Amino acid sequence: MSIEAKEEFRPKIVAFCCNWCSYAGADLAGSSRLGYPADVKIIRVPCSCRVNPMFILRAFEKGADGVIMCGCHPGDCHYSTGNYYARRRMTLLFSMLDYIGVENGRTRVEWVSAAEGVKFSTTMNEFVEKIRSLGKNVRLEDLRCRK
Amino acid sequence: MQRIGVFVCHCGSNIAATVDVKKVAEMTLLEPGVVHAEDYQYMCSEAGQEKIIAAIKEKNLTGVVVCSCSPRMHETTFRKAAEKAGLNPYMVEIANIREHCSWIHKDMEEATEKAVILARAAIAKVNLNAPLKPGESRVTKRALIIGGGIAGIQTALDIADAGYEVDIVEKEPSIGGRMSQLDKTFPTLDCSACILTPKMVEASAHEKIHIHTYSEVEKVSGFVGDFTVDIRKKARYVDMDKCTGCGVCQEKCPSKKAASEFNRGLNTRSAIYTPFAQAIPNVPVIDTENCIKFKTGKCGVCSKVCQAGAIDYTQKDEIITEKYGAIVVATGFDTIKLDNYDEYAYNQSKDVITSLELERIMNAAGPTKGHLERLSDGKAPKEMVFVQCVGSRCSDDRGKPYCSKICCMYTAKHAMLIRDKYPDVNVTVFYIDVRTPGKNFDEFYRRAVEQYGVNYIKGQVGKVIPQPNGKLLVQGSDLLDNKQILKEADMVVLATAIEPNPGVRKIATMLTASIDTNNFLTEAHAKLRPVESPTAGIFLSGVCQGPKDIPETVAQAGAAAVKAIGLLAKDKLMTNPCTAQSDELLCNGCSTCANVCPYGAITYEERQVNDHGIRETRRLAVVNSALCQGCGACTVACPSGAMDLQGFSNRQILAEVDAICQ
Amino acid sequence: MSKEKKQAELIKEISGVNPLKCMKCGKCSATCPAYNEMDIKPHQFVSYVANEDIETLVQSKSLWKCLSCFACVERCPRDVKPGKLIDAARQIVVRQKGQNYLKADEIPELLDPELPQQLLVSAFRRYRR
Amino acid sequence: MMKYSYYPGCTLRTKAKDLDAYARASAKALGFELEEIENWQCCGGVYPLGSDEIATKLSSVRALNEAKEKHQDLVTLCSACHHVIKRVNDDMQNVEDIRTRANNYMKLEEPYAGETTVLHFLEVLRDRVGFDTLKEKVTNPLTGKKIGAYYGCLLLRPGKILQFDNPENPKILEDFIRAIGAEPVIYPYRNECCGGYISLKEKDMSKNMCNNIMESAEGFGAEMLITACPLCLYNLNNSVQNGLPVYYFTELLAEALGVKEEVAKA
Repeated sequence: MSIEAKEEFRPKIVAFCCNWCSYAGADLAGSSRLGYPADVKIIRVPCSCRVNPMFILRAFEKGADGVIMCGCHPGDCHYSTGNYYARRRMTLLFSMLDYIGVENGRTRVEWVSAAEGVKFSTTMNEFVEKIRSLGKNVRLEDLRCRK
Repeated sequence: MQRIGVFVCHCGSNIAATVDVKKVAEMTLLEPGVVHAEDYQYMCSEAGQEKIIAAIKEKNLTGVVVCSCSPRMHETTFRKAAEKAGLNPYMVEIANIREHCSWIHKDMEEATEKAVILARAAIAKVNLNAPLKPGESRVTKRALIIGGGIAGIQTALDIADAGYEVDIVEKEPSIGGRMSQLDKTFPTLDCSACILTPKMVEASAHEKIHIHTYSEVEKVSGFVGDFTVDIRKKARYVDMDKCTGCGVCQEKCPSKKAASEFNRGLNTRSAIYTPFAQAIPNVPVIDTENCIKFKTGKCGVCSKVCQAGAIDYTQKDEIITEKYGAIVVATGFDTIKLDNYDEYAYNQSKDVITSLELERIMNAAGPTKGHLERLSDGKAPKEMVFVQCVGSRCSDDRGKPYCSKICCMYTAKHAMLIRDKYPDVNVTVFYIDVRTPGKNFDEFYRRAVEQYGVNYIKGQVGKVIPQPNGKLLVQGSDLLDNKQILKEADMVVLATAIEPNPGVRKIATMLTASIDTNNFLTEAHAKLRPVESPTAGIFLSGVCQGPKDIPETVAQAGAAAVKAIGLLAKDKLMTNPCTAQSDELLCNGCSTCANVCPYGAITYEERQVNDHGIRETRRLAVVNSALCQGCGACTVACPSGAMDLQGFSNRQILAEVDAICQ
Repeated sequence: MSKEKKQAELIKEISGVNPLKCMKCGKCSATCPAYNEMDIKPHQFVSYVANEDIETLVQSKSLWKCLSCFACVERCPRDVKPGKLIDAARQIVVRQKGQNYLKADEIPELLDPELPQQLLVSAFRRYRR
Repeated sequence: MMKYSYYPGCTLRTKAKDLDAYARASAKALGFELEEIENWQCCGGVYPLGSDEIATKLSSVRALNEAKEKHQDLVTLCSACHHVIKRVNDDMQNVEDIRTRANNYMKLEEPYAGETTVLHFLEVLRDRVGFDTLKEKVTNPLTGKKIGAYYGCLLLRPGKILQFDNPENPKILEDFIRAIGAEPVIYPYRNECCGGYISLKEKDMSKNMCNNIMESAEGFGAEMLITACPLCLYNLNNSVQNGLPVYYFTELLAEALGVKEEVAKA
């Protein structure tokens, strides 16, 4: 076994958060000092419905080990119906990913409101734990992208 | 290529204690496009902003990245600073290295590494930013208040006094809300009706205020400055214009067995009724579930006795549509149902009552005409026990996790009033903590103990045991004496937890205003924007935002009014420039985008295009940027990739993804 | 880790109770039908575990007075449930050799002809290893 | 005929034979059968609260698994057995650690994961037979009798797991009393503890508690008490002098259904 392999696996995780609920929930987790691993990096989007499945595929292609998308709770979307579109799109995308062999656990959709700092933190902790248990994502990575 | 400046904030030690800010600045200098990087203790301060302005001017910056707190906090501050320096404000991006980094990580190396990556993502985005210009939208100079309790009335009066039209929508037949049910108010013991009724009258007489009672909000569309609202005016079966409010119909109505909502079901009312004597408007409604005419077709007594001919059994619900610039939610609260707390025997004994029921019993217009008596046998009590925190501060799923805030004070009030009016009645209060922060509040509670001899026992009650002799045995603990107490009482009063009015969730959904797990509406910022919802144009007044007493409610109602006035006073609003745009060369006119747009902002036009030298007329999607709110649903739905969102374009987000996964 | 701390951790583990959730309302003690027989009261159980004073706790006669009637478990507003703590403390005692509260040779004189099996079985489970 | 797996428990084989015999006869009269599971072992009388207690939960798991293999619901009668088996079943459904370790011991072909529905005999009457149907089948209504229901602790608490009835204000036994034609007497001590196993060594404690129960029931006008628990019956009968008579609810059920005599003969 090589020395590198023994090194702790630090997954790359991209989190898409909608501006109104889940990004604010992440802020609340921060101001309440509810920690989660630094492996999670958040990208702010106006609404979960702005998340193009292409973004998620691109993340995997560039070497992400997990992608999580957070939005407002169903019925609470700032734009009324955005999260419903997002939910349907993600269901479709995830089943396709599953089909090509990217484990279901590498992607997740979670509804987090602006008041749910605790939920944001626990969700991220759980998700990182899950990705760590799944190990490195090798399925979609474009090796030409690896530095 | 952009010329980008990076500004790393220490935020005192908030960021600098966990993130090596100097290193972040250093590392970002290696990124493409970055020509300047510096760190400073407080970027949001005057001096910090000056640094940004100076750098923009000196180094001819075309883009700015500030690594600091959440953009929800200071994005506007830094954009304004950039604008001052002559840079388009939308060329500024924030890397959130406080809430999303320094505050949640402990290891300096790890946090610094993450901060660099977050900065890198922001830089990658700015590299693709383009200057944006906000549009303008008009403001309808009219406010809607949902809820006609003291919160709604106060907000309405304040907005109307500033000269704007106000509509109040109240679902009950009269305005007045919970406060109208109270007997006396703490900490000065003035009579609730005496201070509320004048405000109700003032609101109804105000030429700018229009009250819709027995009405509910049915549908809301639009956005800040320009909401369109459907209001259902439920059929009263009484003509508002003809009724003189004489009250004969209520007197003669033969159906008198309906539980009185106003008296919390402690007595009954007629089927045609006004909730209470000072009701505004003083026009009754017919409760069709209890009305004999509606149930059997026979009766019609009210119609016969009405000299004004105001009774109209054929009335139908009516929907009115109105436009508003601002909406204030003032939906208030109710007490929780006690079905989960049968150990207190509320369902088993008539002499176990809630505090709100006690208010009605103590009130001269209440079911016992103001005499303190047991509801089971009408006897005067000699021993009264109050139980605090019933359903409040419960982390199990039976009750509410929060403190209801008002119970400590109103219990001291009840205890005091009873001891004052009935000196031979002993009063015992079982409490967990006595919480009296507020002006003259603790003094008030101490008066109950010292002057009125109310017996306060630290400990909760475990069970209320009805006795065969009609008394109630209260089994509680005295934690200071380390004893279990068995106390015989004639009446037990439960300080029942309060919860937001059950209908509020539906209203929040219509308004797209966010709401927490306890059904309280969320404020835009817990400390700095306590009366605004995160949804622009929606304001919060009273208990719908969190437990409050009357002075706090009135203060907050005024604050919400000021915020609404601030909005209504504007003639035009700057709109968010981050709107969708369609590339006419890629659009094939399929209508997919229009189908997902929640605002109807996308229309189709036949237009001449020049596609690489080929001129032809095509059917193209056109976004109305005044209507577009920038959610981005259309951008993902578009099959040809023609639709994109300014400020959050596909290329920008992909650049962020790439930077993070690098 | 000190012995006391270890025992406190063990009690928390066996019972699944987090004593820090307690808000000291005293509803458990208000509810307990065996309150007057106890030297350490139900609400105090929680603070003894939180303060890791387990020695005093396991010496307490309250261990043998608790009826396991679950009234405190049912009514605790904070999900702390002192009854579970008491049971865990009792477990710690009876799992030690020779610490049975009920000795085999004292049983015959406690018996009467009506006594149901259920009683003996339960008492054995509660009082002995 | 509807068949249920049946777990009688040790006491119903010895001191509380009546409770069992009346239940079986009544079941027959109501059109269902209690099929005793084979080789059942004592449930232990008290639920082992410790999260690390596995061996003491196995007898319940065996009974539960046998019912599962027979595709039947498991019916209990004794309050203690019901309490223990229902809670162990809940553990097998929801506590992964206990489920795994119990299954490791059991070495079953198919692991048991709480598939069986556990029903108390009263729940069968309420939810399967229905009290309305029971009322129709009563041939000898106990009209005019004022009966206090004594629930005790084990059937009701913890309410979240037992899901038997509202633990602070139950009504299943009262509805049962109404169904057999008598009049229920509601008194506040009906869900207070009788002392349970404490009566072995601390007779006075149990005496006090039973006194409270009796006095409260008598005060509200009860002429007799009914219970489902042999230990409650023992404590109430033995620690109160000249108290109200206490019966198993199945005895009154058998009487109302007109099958009491045949049990007595047998």
